[in-house]
Amino acid sequence: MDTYETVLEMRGITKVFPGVVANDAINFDLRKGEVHALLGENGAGKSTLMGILSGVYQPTEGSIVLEGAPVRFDSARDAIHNGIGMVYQHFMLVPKLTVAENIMLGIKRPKEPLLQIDKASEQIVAFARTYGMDLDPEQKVASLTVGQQQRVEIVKALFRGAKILVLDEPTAVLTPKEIQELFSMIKMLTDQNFSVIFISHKIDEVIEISNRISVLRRGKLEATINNEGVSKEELAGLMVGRDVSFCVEKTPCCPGDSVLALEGVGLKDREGRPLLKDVNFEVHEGEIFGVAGVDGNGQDELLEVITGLRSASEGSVCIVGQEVLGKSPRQILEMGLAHIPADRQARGLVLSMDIKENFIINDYYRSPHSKRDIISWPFVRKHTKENIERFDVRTSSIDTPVSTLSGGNQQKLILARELHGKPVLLAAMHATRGLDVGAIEYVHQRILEQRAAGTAVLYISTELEELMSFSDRIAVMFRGEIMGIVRPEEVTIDQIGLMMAGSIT
Amino acid sequence: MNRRLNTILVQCVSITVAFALGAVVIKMIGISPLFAYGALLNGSFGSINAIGETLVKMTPLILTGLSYAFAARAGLINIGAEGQLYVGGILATLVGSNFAGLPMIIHVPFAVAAAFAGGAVWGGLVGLLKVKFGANEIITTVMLNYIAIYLVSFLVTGPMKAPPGTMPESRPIVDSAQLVRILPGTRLHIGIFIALLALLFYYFFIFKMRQGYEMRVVGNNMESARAAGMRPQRTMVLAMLLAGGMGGLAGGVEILGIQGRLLQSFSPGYGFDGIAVALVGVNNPVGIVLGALLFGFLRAGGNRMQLIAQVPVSVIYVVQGLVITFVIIGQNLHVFQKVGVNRPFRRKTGDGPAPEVL
Amino acid sequence: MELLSYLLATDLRMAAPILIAALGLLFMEKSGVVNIGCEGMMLFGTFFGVFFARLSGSPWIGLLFAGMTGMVIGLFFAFIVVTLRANQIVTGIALNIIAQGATSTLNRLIFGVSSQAANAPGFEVVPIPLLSKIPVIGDSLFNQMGPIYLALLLVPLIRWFMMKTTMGLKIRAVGEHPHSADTAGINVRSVRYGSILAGSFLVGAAGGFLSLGILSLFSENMVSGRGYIALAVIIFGKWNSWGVLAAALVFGLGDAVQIKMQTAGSSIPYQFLMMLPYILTILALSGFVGKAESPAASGKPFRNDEL
Amino acid sequence: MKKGLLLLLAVLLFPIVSFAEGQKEGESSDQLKVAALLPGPINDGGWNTNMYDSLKFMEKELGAKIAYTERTPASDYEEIFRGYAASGYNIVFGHGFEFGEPAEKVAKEFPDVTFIITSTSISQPPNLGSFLVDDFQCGFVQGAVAAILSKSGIVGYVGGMEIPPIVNQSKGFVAGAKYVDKSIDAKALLTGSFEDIAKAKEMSKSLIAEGADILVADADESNHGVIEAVEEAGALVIGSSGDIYETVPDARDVILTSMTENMPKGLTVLAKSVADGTFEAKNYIIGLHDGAVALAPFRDKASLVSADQQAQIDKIIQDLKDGTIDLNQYK
Repeated sequence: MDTYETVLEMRGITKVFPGVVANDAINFDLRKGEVHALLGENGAGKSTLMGILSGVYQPTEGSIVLEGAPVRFDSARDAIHNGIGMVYQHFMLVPKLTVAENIMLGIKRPKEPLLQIDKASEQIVAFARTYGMDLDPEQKVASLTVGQQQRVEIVKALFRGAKILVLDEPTAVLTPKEIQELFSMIKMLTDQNFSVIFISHKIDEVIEISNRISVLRRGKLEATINNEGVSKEELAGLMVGRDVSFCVEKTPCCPGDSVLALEGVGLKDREGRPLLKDVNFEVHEGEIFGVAGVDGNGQDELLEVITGLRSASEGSVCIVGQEVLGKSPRQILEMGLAHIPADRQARGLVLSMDIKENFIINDYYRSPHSKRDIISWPFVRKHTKENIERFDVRTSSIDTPVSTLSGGNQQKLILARELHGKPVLLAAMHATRGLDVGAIEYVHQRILEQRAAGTAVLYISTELEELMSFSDRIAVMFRGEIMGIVRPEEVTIDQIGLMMAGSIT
Repeated sequence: MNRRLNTILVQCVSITVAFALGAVVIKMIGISPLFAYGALLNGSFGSINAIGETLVKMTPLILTGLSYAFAARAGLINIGAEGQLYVGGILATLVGSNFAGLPMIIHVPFAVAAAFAGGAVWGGLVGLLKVKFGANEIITTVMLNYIAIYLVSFLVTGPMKAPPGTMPESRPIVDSAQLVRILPGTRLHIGIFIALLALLFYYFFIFKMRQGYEMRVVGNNMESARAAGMRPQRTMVLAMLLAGGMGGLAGGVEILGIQGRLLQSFSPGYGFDGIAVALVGVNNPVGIVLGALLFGFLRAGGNRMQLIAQVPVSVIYVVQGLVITFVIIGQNLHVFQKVGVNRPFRRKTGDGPAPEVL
Repeated sequence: MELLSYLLATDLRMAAPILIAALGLLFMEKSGVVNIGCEGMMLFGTFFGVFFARLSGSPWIGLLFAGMTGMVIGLFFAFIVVTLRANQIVTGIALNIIAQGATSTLNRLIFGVSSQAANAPGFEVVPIPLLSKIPVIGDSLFNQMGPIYLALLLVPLIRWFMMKTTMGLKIRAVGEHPHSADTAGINVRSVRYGSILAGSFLVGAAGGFLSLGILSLFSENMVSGRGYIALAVIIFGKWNSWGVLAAALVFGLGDAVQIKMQTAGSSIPYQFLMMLPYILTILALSGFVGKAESPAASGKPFRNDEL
Repeated sequence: MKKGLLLLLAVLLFPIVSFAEGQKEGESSDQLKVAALLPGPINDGGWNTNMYDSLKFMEKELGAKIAYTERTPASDYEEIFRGYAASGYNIVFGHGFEFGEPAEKVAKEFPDVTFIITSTSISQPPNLGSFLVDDFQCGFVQGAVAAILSKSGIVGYVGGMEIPPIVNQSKGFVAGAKYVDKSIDAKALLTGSFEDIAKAKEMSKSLIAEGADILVADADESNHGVIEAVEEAGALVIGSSGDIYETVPDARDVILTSMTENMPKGLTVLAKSVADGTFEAKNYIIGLHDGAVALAPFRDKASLVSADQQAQIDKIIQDLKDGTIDLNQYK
């Protein structure tokens, strides 16, 4: 092993938030020209660690050493001046401003109070070229594709003289093709001696791109290993703390008659760009129908159409033979739909309201929950108590606001709400996202119970392993189209990956 | 529980600070603060009549406070209570100054209902503009306040002017529509019960009825509300209707119970005080009563301060303004002590009523 | 022609204080701050404008101090809404109440109670040679008081500042997407403090111009609603200084026309003409006069511990 | 935390208490106590100042203890009347017609307190009377004077809110002008507010732009606006309800004259009659005849008035006094 030049060292970093230890004595170092992956589940403490590195937070304990000299970042500005460039998962670009304006934003040029945007634009274009990237500085960021926006973010960071690039979940929103472009860009940058911290919870990508891998779990650093012949299982084990096999125990499925049937469903956005194109499939009783695909390929729209939050511009959607297009979300819920939304906090719960109030959100208006517009709280309390015990939501009382519950318990509350009455159809999206392994298994068990009980399950996820092991059939979506419907036992993950990238098998 | 106690304490401190500063101002104009505040207390609680006056002032304040609170529950900011109050006044007058000879048992409820309806229209309009055209409710309500005030001024100098037609005032409210005075020697009238009923209704509606539950859900997280099959737009319009109605009621009781006829600028700013009332009372029924008590006390006692201690009205405005300011400051001091951040990175969710402005 | 020239002149005069105040508000709005307290800030400006103009004997000094007063109030406002993250609307309302009381109190403390309103040297009309000789527009545009010329110059100036300078870019970014600005190393709070202070200076000066330009005296509550109109002007002008100018002129014209109509003995009740600006604003907000697009983060307090 | 707050609370109460010291109360039982309710601020240089001066005058003349409430909110008229009556004031003035109705209510409750309402004609024995300045007459004289002295043949009147005294005076103004010369163009405008001075100024300017060379200012606070306009645009102003030559000395070079309603005198006479028990609960109208209303001398501007113009003016005033001109035909 030849000697490495260490550019960055984070020593014994501890960050305590009221109630949580987000980072616990973490040591992390970065070498010149390497890609160092930070692997861990959501909530493992990756973002906090990077928050500290980028000056958003100050560590409770520990120090940062940059090229041998200890530094202290009190603000994002300090970090930037020290050559650290963050590219956040949710891009930090101002949609209404142009590319050039976004890149120039906040660059300190005491000598020049004027923007001189044209001059700047030329510089930017030239600069981007040197890294083989094309940018139109005049364009408003709002009109760019996700991939382009990410490129702007990277140029923005480099233009500020970043030597260390931090990419937070950069692939979450990219298509496989875009991912490959990103990866080649990263390689090119590291060849020019830039150092990259690659934050992800996707094992394969980490293995593909990084030189070294540090695994975080529950705020602690599990291990830092060279990326030479490490196996997925090994990493997964580190991530979740014990060896997990990626196959869920389940009985062979015995599909009954069709519950959910989509025929030629299409949807266009305001500009008339297609969001869903001729979607056809059926989900049967006692079957788990998985939907794979990179985020933003129409899964959200698909779910919104089925739940009635949006109405499709063409085609038909039937639940047990009844057309649902044009029906209101409530009418559809009343047809026996259970809905586990992608973002439980944004769409599933009302964080500032308490457990019982969240529990009745679908039924509050009908007897026995309420009679003649008046809610009968005694019944609601009783009913809520029973069910949150059944679904083992850990809480001191049903009067506590759900914002105080852990992510797992919040999701269990949603399960309790959606599954306590026998639904005919369960439409779930990212049902296990951001949960710890225990909770994930719990969710899986509950959904399998439903399957056994004959419920038809539509299960949308971006986690291929999960889908492969969990679903009876998998539809792969790309750009709003179903590229194909396969049985997990008949295909490999790679084949599905190809379909996710748009090639029909 | 402890936190609640704490907030109450903070409120008290804030209010004391305001009065302390007020004392300085009063001192500046050469009057003994103790004497002035003595008059303030005496004028608000010193005698049966004083207490009566405080209650009289509380009546519209409770209602305008409810007006703000109703909208706030659905995540809307209603600055329009003043305007709704004026329109309520117009309608109350139209009904109250006509239909002479109706039995009181019918005429009073009729007039009060009219006031409610008037305000509801003025408020509902805001709701409609919001959901149909996305017109920001804060500005529309501010604008509608002015429109309502000029409307009244036009009506009393024009169409509704009382014959023979020299004075800018409507015909008087006929006896059968006037709110009965209940405490001899004071102006305390049954309006206070209307206000308390409204308060009761607010509590019942928000916490016991499904529409109220819908309002709270919509106000806290519109997305979840839609996913659960609610109709946020309807709910918001309903909230503004009720908010407006409450404002209208305030105008109604003021006209039917105190003024006896429609006059130009008959409200001394009850609508705006109502915002502060709801703010001090954090939209909670009991809190609103206390808030109304505070400002009723200031208004009733303020008159006395001017009457006995010769404290100019302008100084009383200062004290009122200071009270509101320091209550706001008090409620936000917690930003200095980092509490309640139990998730390191809060993601942007629809959580919590964060009504955007403009 | 005569009439037109007259209308233009009156319009410009009546529009000027609203315009200046609105330009001030524009700074705050662009950085995502809404100030309903504009009315109160102006009132403070009117009083201290007169006060210092008397002391110094120069309306310009008075105007300057009117602006400074605005800034002091602005600092107070900024502390509450930026540092304490309090509700901007309610704070503004409180500010208005205080201003009404404080100015009246000070007026009596300082100038005592007399039927002689506290007056001060006002601004003189400064005709611009040659230009003021142009028929019609000449007399109305180039035969005005100094501050009016300045106000008109401010319009392109502020536009340029917002679009072409780094500071302007920062302000726009903070108003649109504070978190991006924050991660780009911009101190969101200080930018907002800055915008509020700069804006408050103009708002205060607007008050000063009302009491030293339009008139040359202070009288209690003399702002009478112009602060709210300024707020309306911003929306109507779609957060763009040219638009603001146009809107201010439209509303000023409303006044001018209304006066003209009364002199001409029109029968339309003045109340309706008074309502006009407010109705127009509502229409503008409802998109009937072209959808007004406010800065995205407008009115939202900023906390940098969430992403 | 909580302890700290409590401590703070204690500390804060300190200034309130510390500033405390006994308020001297020059209370002698037989002293006449007079109070007034004002619609606006005492320093408006018009209507409200008039009452303020009257109170001061009574203090001087009758040694009365005086008190007043400014900007009285409509919702509190009744209550404040009651307040003064209850706290031992012998006379309570309501300065404006709008105070009439609540006064009538309260008067019943306090038979031994006298209530006097201005600019209205109500009365309610035994203890409520009213005091009316003949606004129409004032306006008539102002109109006549303006018409006689105007060179342009255009004269203007700027009033405030649309309320009886203003409306009447404006009508009188037009009538007076027309009485002198049918062809005269007399424009009467209302700003709709007493506070919006800027508006009053613009209106005056526009009137002058129209060619008016003499303006009547009758808008209380807003008079300042009218006077400024006149100063800038070079015209002359006639004051109302008080001698602006005295109250606004800075503007003397544009002040033609004023209609002086000697309210202080008139009201003090009434107050005295209350004190010695000769007060009657009726409507006291003051006008030219009893000398309480008069046309102020032209002073600096006397040179502008020719002998026969002066004679013409005197004649009109005389005819009004002895009723040769019956104003009712113009109302």
